[in-house]
Amino acid sequence: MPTGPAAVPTEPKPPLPAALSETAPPSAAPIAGEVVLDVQDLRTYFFTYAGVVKALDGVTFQLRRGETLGMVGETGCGKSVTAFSVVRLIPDPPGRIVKGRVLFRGADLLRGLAAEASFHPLKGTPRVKVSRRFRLIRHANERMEAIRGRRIAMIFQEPTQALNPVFSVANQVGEIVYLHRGTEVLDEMLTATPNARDVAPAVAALMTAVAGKRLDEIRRAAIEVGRAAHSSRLATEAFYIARAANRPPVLHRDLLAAIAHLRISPFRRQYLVYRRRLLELREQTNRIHIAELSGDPGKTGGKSVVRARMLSERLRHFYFGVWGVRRWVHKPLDEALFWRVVRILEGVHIANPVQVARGFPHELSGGMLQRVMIAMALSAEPDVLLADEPTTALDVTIQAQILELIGDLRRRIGTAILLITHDLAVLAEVADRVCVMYAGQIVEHGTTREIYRQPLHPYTQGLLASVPRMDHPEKELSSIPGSVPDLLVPPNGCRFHPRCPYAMPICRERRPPMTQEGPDHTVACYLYKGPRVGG
Amino acid sequence: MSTYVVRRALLIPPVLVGVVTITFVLFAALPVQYQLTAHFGSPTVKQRCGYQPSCSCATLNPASIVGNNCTCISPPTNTTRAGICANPVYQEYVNKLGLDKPIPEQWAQYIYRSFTFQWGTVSNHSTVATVYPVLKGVPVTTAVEWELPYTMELAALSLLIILGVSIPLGNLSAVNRNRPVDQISRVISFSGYALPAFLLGSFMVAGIVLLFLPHTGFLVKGPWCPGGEPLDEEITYSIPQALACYPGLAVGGTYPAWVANGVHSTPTGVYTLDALVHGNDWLAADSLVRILLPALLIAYGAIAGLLRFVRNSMLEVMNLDFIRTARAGGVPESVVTSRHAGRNSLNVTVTVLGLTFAAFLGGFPVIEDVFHLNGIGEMLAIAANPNPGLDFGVIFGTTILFTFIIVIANLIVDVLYAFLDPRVRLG
Amino acid sequence: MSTSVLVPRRRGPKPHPRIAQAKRTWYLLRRNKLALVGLGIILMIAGIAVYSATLPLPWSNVPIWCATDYGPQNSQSGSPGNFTQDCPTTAPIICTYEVTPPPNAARFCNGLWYPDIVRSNISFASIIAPTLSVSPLSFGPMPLGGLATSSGSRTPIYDVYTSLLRGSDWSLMFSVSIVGLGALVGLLVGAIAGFYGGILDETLMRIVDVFLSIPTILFVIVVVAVLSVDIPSGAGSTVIIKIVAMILGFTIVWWPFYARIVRGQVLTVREQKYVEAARASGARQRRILLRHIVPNSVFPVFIQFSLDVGTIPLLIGSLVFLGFGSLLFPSTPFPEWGSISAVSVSDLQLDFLTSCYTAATGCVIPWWQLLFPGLALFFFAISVNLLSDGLRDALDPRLRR
Amino acid sequence: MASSAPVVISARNVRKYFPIRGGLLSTHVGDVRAVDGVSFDVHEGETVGLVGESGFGKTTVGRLVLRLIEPTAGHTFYRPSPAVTSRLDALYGTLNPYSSSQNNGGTLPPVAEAALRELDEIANQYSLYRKHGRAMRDLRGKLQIVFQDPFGSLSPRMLVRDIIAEPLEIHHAGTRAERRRRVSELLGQVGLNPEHEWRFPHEFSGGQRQRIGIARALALRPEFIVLDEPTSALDVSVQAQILNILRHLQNEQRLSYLFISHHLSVVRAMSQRVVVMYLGKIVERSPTDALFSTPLHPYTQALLSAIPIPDPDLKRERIVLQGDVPSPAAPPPGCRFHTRCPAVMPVCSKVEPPLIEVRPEHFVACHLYPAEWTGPAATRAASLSIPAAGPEPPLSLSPPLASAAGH
Repeated sequence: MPTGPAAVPTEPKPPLPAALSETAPPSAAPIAGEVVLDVQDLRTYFFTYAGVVKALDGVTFQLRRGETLGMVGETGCGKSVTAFSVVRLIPDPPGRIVKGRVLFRGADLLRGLAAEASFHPLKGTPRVKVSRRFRLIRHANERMEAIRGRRIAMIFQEPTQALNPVFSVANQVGEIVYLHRGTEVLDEMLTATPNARDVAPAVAALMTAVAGKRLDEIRRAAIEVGRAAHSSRLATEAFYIARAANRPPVLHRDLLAAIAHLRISPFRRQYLVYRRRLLELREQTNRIHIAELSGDPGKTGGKSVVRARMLSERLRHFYFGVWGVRRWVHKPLDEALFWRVVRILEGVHIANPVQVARGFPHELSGGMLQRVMIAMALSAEPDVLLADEPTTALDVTIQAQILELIGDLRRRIGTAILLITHDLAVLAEVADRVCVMYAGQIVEHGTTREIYRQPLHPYTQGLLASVPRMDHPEKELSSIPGSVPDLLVPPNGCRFHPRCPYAMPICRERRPPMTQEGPDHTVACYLYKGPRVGG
Repeated sequence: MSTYVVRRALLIPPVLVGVVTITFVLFAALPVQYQLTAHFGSPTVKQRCGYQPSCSCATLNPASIVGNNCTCISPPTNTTRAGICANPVYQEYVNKLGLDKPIPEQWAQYIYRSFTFQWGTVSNHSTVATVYPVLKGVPVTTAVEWELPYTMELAALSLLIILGVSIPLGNLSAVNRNRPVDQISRVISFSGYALPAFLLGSFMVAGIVLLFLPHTGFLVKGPWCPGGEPLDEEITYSIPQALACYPGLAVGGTYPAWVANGVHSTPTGVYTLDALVHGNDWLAADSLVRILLPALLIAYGAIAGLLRFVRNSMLEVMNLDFIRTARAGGVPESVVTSRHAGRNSLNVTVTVLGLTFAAFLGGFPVIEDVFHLNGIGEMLAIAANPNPGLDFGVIFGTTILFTFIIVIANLIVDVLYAFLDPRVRLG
Repeated sequence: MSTSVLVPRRRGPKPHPRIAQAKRTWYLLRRNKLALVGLGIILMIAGIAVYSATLPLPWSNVPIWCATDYGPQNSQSGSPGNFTQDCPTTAPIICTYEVTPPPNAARFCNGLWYPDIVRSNISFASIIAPTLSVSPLSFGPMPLGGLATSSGSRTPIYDVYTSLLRGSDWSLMFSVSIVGLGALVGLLVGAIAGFYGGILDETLMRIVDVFLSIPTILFVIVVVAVLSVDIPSGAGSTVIIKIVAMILGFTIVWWPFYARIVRGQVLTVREQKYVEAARASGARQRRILLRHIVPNSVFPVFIQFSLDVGTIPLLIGSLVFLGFGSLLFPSTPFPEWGSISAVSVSDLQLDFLTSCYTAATGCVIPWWQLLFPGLALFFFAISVNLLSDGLRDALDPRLRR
Repeated sequence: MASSAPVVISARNVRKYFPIRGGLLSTHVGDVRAVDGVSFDVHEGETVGLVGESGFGKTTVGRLVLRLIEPTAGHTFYRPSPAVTSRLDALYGTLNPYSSSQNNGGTLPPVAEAALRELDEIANQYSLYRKHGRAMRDLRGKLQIVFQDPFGSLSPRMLVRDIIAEPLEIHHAGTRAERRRRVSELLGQVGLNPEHEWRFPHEFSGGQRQRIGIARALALRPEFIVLDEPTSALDVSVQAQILNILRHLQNEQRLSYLFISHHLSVVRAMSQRVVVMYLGKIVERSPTDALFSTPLHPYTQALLSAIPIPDPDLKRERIVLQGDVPSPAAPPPGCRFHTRCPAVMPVCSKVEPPLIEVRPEHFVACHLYPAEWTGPAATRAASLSIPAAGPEPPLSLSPPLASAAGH
C-alpha cells in the first residue's frame, strides 16, 4: 500500500459542480480498488463514574475505493462510535480511543495515541483515572483538521439537528466550500474579466433563450454568458436571474448588474489575494500534518516556518481585521461562495437552490436538509464518506430519494462509503459488503449476497429473521431474546452467548476468533471451524 | 422581523401601566400627609394657630401633619406642652392631589401624572435637601435630570466591562473545562456571588484611604490631587471634593463655572465629558478614575451571575450536533468555538443579561452610596434615609424611572435576541 | 450510553427504590468535594443557631450607655434639649414630649421610647428580641473583640461574638422563610399559569413581567418604607408585626422569579407523553397537576431556592447599609449577619474619618468589625451556593437517562 | 373475517384544524389541516393499520379517536349499534354533497338541515365528543393508547408499579392488595419479571419501557388500544418481541388495535385492514392483502415501492417520488397528492377526488379510477361503512353495479 503524502492527492481536483452538473459526463462506477481506509483493532472506551464502558473492543475492517461498506447492528453496538473514532470526534471526556490504528492511505490517524493520555485504575473502584496531555491532544486535533471534511467526510442521523440554526444554509455550506475549495473560488474571482463588449452577444443569446422559455436552452445560454466572462459563478447567477426575470428589460438590467458586480476594487482585490495566500499556507500546513500522520519525518520541519509565515500574513493585513472594513471587503467573497453553494445544491437535485441557500435550517424539511448535508460533505470530493444512519430520521419515500442520491454521487465521484444503519433492508439495496456489529465487536463480515443468503453468525441470523418481510408476510416474526448487554460489564467470552440459541460452554470462556468461511466472508463464532484470520 | 419588533413593542404600554399601578398601590397605602409631601414637597406655611397664640408652626412637615391639625416640631418657647394648630392648607392640598376622589379616579390621575413626568417634589426636610441644597423643593424630574447622567456614565462603563469580560472568559472556561481557566472563573463567580457589594466596596474605600493618608505624602504626587492640596477630611468620590484639589481651576470659589453649585455640570451633565469639553483633561482623567472602581465592583457582581450561564450554555452548545458537523467538516477548532458555538451561546448571554438587568440597576444605590458618587442611586439612598424623614417623592420617582428604564432595556434585549436567532425572528 | 451507567453497583438485596435513589444522589454528591464542604458549613451554622438559641444571654436591646444613663427607672432626667436634635419621625414609638413613658415602653434611649421585648410575652424566645448582648468590656474576653456602633455622639460597645451567635438563627430564619414563601407562591402561580394556559397564563405572566421589571432592592425599599410608615406603632407586638411585614415585603418581591421558572418548566412537562397517558386513563386535571406536572417541574425551583437562600442576608445587609435598619427591624443594630456587617462597615468608614485623619501617626483600624461578620456572610452564601451546585449535578434529570 | 364482528370504534368525518396565529396582534391567519375529514371503523378483535409519512396527521387521528384532543368537527362512536351506524351512513350520505357549501357558510336545503339536526341528536346520545365527566372517564378505561417514545411516555419520578397502577387508582379499581396483584400479573403478561416493579423507568432499556407502557395500557382491561408507532424507536429484534406480545394479547383478550405506523412492512405483518393517509386525508383504504397485492392509489404504490426489501438479488423498479411534502398549512388544491404524483392529470389540480369503492371493501380517492362513480358511490364512500360480508346485505344506497367495481 502506498504511504506518505504522495498517496494523498493534494493537487486541486476539478470542482464538484462540474462533476455534478448535467453537462459533465458521469464517469462509470469505479470497481472496488485499493484500500482507502484500514481500521485495525480499534478500541474506544468511555470512562464513566460507574466504570469503563468498552464501546469498541477490537474492531477491524477495510474500506476499498469506490465501494459501499454497510455496518449493521442494534443500538448501543458501537456503530456510530466506530465512525466517530475514525475521525477522532469522540467526546473526551468521557470517551477515549485507547488502542488501534486507522490507516487512511497509509496515514495513521491515531498516531501518537499512547503519548496523549495515560490512565490507571483507581483501586477499590471500577473507575480509572485518565491523565491527559492537552498540548499533544490539541496538536493531534489540529492534524485531524487536514483529514476531516477534505478527505473523510461525514453525514449524520438527524439532519434537523446537524446544521447550525443561526446561520443560513449558504453561510454554512459556503464555509466548508471555502475551507476546501477556497483557492478555486478566489482564483475565479480574481481572474474573472467581465467586460460588457465580449459578454454582450452571449447576453443577447440568453435573452432570446429566455424568450424561448426552454429551461435547457436558458441553461446553455447562461453557461455561455459565464464562459464569456470567464466566471462560472456568472453562469449560475445568470441562469437564475433569467429564470426569475419576468420582463426582458428587467432581465437585461439585472444581467448587466451581475456582470458589473464581478469587478472588484483594488482594495478588495488585495484582501482576496491575502485570503488566498492564507489558504495556500493552510494547504501547506495540512500537507505537513498528513506527512506527520504518515510518519514521514522529512516534511515536518517546515511547519514552524509555515506557521510563522501565516502569522506574518495576518499581521501584514491587520487593517482588514477592523470590524466594518472586514465586513465590507468580505462581501464579494460571500457572494461568490453563495453562487458556488447554489451550484452545489443543484448537484444534489434541489429544485429551488437559491431559496434553499438563502433559507435557515428550521425553514427546511428533513429530506432537504439531508440533501444539504450530503452536498456539504461531498463538496470537497472526499475519498471516504462516513454516513451515520443517514436515512433513519426520514420517511420511506424521502429515504428512497436520499439513497438514490448517495448511490448516484458515489458513481460520479468514486467516494468510498461506510454506511451505518440498523436497517438490514436498506443495506441489501445499496451495500457491496456488510459487517455486522454486536456489543462493540464485528461478529460477521462478508459480501452482501453472502450475508443475506447464508448468514453464519446466530446474531446475524436472528437479525434477519426478525425483519418483517414485505415479500412474504405470512411468516411469524421471530426475535432475539433479551437485549444488548450493558457494556460496563460485558459478558465473558462471546458477548452474544447470553442471547445465543446455540451457546456452548466454550462460548462463556473465550472470545471466538475471526474465522474465514469463504472467499470474502469471515465470522467470529465457535460454530465454524474455518481458518483463523490474522493473529 | 419588523412585525416581531412591533408586536413586542405593543407589549410595553400594558407593562408600564402595570408597573405604575403597583407603585400606585404602594403610594395609596401611604398616610395622606406622606402622599401630600411626596407630591408637593413641604411648602412653608407661616401662620399663627387659631386658639393657641403662644404656639407657632414654623413649617409644615410630614411628621407634623396629623389629620387636620399639625403639631409643632420645634420646642415651644413658652410652654412645655405641645400646641395644636389648625392647618387650613391641608384640605386645599388634599383636594389638589385629588385624594378626596374615589380610588379608581386617583389611580387614573396617578397614571396620568406618572406618564406626564409629574413625579412629585423633593421635600425640604428630607436628607436629600440637606445633602444637595440645590435640590431643595425642586420637582423630582429635575433632580433626576441632574443626577441621571452620572448614573448612566457609571452604568455604561460597567456594562462595557461586563460584556468584555464575561463572554470571553465564559467561553474560554467552557472550552477547557475543569482546567485552570475554568477554576479561576468558577472562583470569580462564586466569590462574586457571596461577597456583598457594600462589604467589598468599603474594603476598597478603606484601601484607598490608607493609600492616600495625608501624612504619607503620597497624595501630593498622586493623581488625585496634582495640585498638591491635601484632601479634606472626608475621603470622597464626589466631584466637588475632587475639585477641591484644583484651586487653580476653581472659578468663583470651589468649582469651575460649568459645575453648577456642586451637583449639575454642563453641557452634558457627565463629568468626564464636560471636563473634556472644557479642555480640562486632568479633571476628566480624575473623574474617570473615580468611577473606575465602582464600575469594576458592579461588573464583578454581574459577571459572577453571568459567567456560569455563559459557560453552561457554551458547554451545552458544544455538545450539540451542528458543532460535530462543523468539526467533521474540517473547520478549525478556534473557528468552531468562536463562530459556531460562540454565536449560539451569545444568544443565551443576551437573554440572561436582559433578565438580570433589573438586579444590575438595583445595585446602583449601594455602590453609589459606598463610594459617595453622585447619581440616582445615591439620591435614592439618601432619600430613603429614615432620619430625619423619608422622601417619598424621590423614592417613588426613582422607582418609576428605574422601571421605565428596565422595560425599555428588556425591549432592546428581545429585539437583539430576535436579531441573533432567526428562529425567533419569524415567531 | 446505557441507562444504568450512573447507578453504583450494589451487592446483596435491593433496598426500597426511593432509598436507592437517595443513595445514588448521595453517592453523586459525595464525589463533589466542594458540595460536601458547603453542606458541612451549613450544618455547622444550623448547629450554631440551635446552640445559640439556648445561650443564656443578658437580655437587652439597649446600648450600654443608655441602660446606665437613662434607664427606664430614671428616664425623666433626660433633658428635652437632647431629645429634639434627633427624634426620628419613624421610631418604634413616635417621639413626644410626654415625660411619662407610653404603656409598653421600657427603655428610653436617645430620645426614643423602645418597647420592652423581654417583658412582652412572645414565644420562640430564642429568635425574638434584637439581642446584641451587652458586654461591659469593649474589647474584652470575647474572642472576636467588640463592635462599635455610633449613634449621635456616644459610642456604645457591642460584642461581635455573641451578636454573631445570636444572628445565626435570625439569618437562617429570614433566608428560609422569605425564599420559601416566595418559592411557594411562585410555584403555585407558575404551575397554574403553565398548566391551564390561555388567557389566564397571559395575564399572570404579564403580571410577573411587571413585577420583574422593578429592581429587587428598590422594590423592597419602597414596600418596607411604606409598611414601616403604615405599621400602627405602640401596639405591644410591634416586633412581630415589623418582622412579618419585612418578610412579606420580601416575598412580594421574590415570587415572580419562581413563577417564571416554574411556568417555563411546566410548559415543557405538560407536553410530555406520560401526562397524556394519565389523561388517556381518565385522570382529572388536579391529579395530573399534582402527581405528574409539579413533581417533574420542581427541580429547578429547588436549585433556585438553594441559590437564593444565600443571597437574602446579603440583600438585608445592603438595605441596612443604606440606612434601613430602623425600617426593617424593630430595633437597630439588629442581630442578623447582614445587618451586623453593614453596621460595622459603615462604622469602619466613620472611624477612618475620625481617627485616621486627625491622628498624624497612623490609627487603629477595628478590622475585626469588618472581618468576622463579613466572613460569616461570605461562608453562609458560598456554602449554600456550593451545595446547590453539587445538588444540581447530583439531581440533574438528564443524568437519569 | 374481521368485519363480521361488531364495530368497537367508528370515526365519522373527523377533522382537526390547528389554528396558525400570526401578524401584528397574533390573530388567527389560517389552519394547519392536520386531519381533514377522516372516517373509518374498527371492528372487535381486528387491527386497522394507519399508514402515512410523518406530518400527515396519523398521530393526531389516534389522539382524536381517544379524545385526547378536542376535534374541530366530526364524531367518534364507541360500540355503535348497527342501526345507529346505518342511520349515520344515510345521514352522511345526504349531507356529503353539501359539505363544501357548509365550509363556506352557504345556506343549506331543508333536507340537509334536517339531516344535520338528526345527526346532532344521534351525536348527543352516542358520540364520544358529547360525553362529559363520569361517563367519559368510564369510557377512558375502555380506550387506551401506547406511545411511540418509550423514554418520554413514563414519568421519570414514578416507580414502575405506581405507573402501572395509576389507571387502577384513578378508577378506584379494587383494593390496594388487588391492585398490587394486578400489577404483577400485568408485568407477567408483558414479559417482565415481578421484581422490576421496584425500579424507575430510567433503569430499563427501550424495549422494556415499551412493555411497561403496554402493561399500563392493559391495566383497565381495555377493548380498544391505539398503538402510536409502538416500535419505531426500537431495534428490529426488540421490535419483533413487542409485536409478538401485542399479537398474543390481541388473540388472548380479543383487543382491537388502531396500529399507527410509517413502516409498511410492520403494518402488513400486524393488521387486517389498512388506511393510507396523505396530508390529513384518506387516500386508500382496503383489506391488507388487497392493498399490498394491488395498490391502487399512486401514493400507495410509491410507498410500497420505496420500502427496501432485505434481499440483495431482488432488484425491482422503484418509483421515487420527486419533490418534497407540501405543508398541511397550505394543502394543494384538488387532489393533495398531485404535486408529487407520477400519474398526474390536469383534473387533479382542480377537483378533489372522492373516496370511492372500486373493489369490494377497497376504497381509493384518485381520479385514475372511473369518474362516474362519484355519484351515489362517492356519498356512500364518504359515509364509509364497511358492509358486512355474508348474508347481511350492503347498504341500500349502493348502486347495483357497485359489485362490478374495477376496470
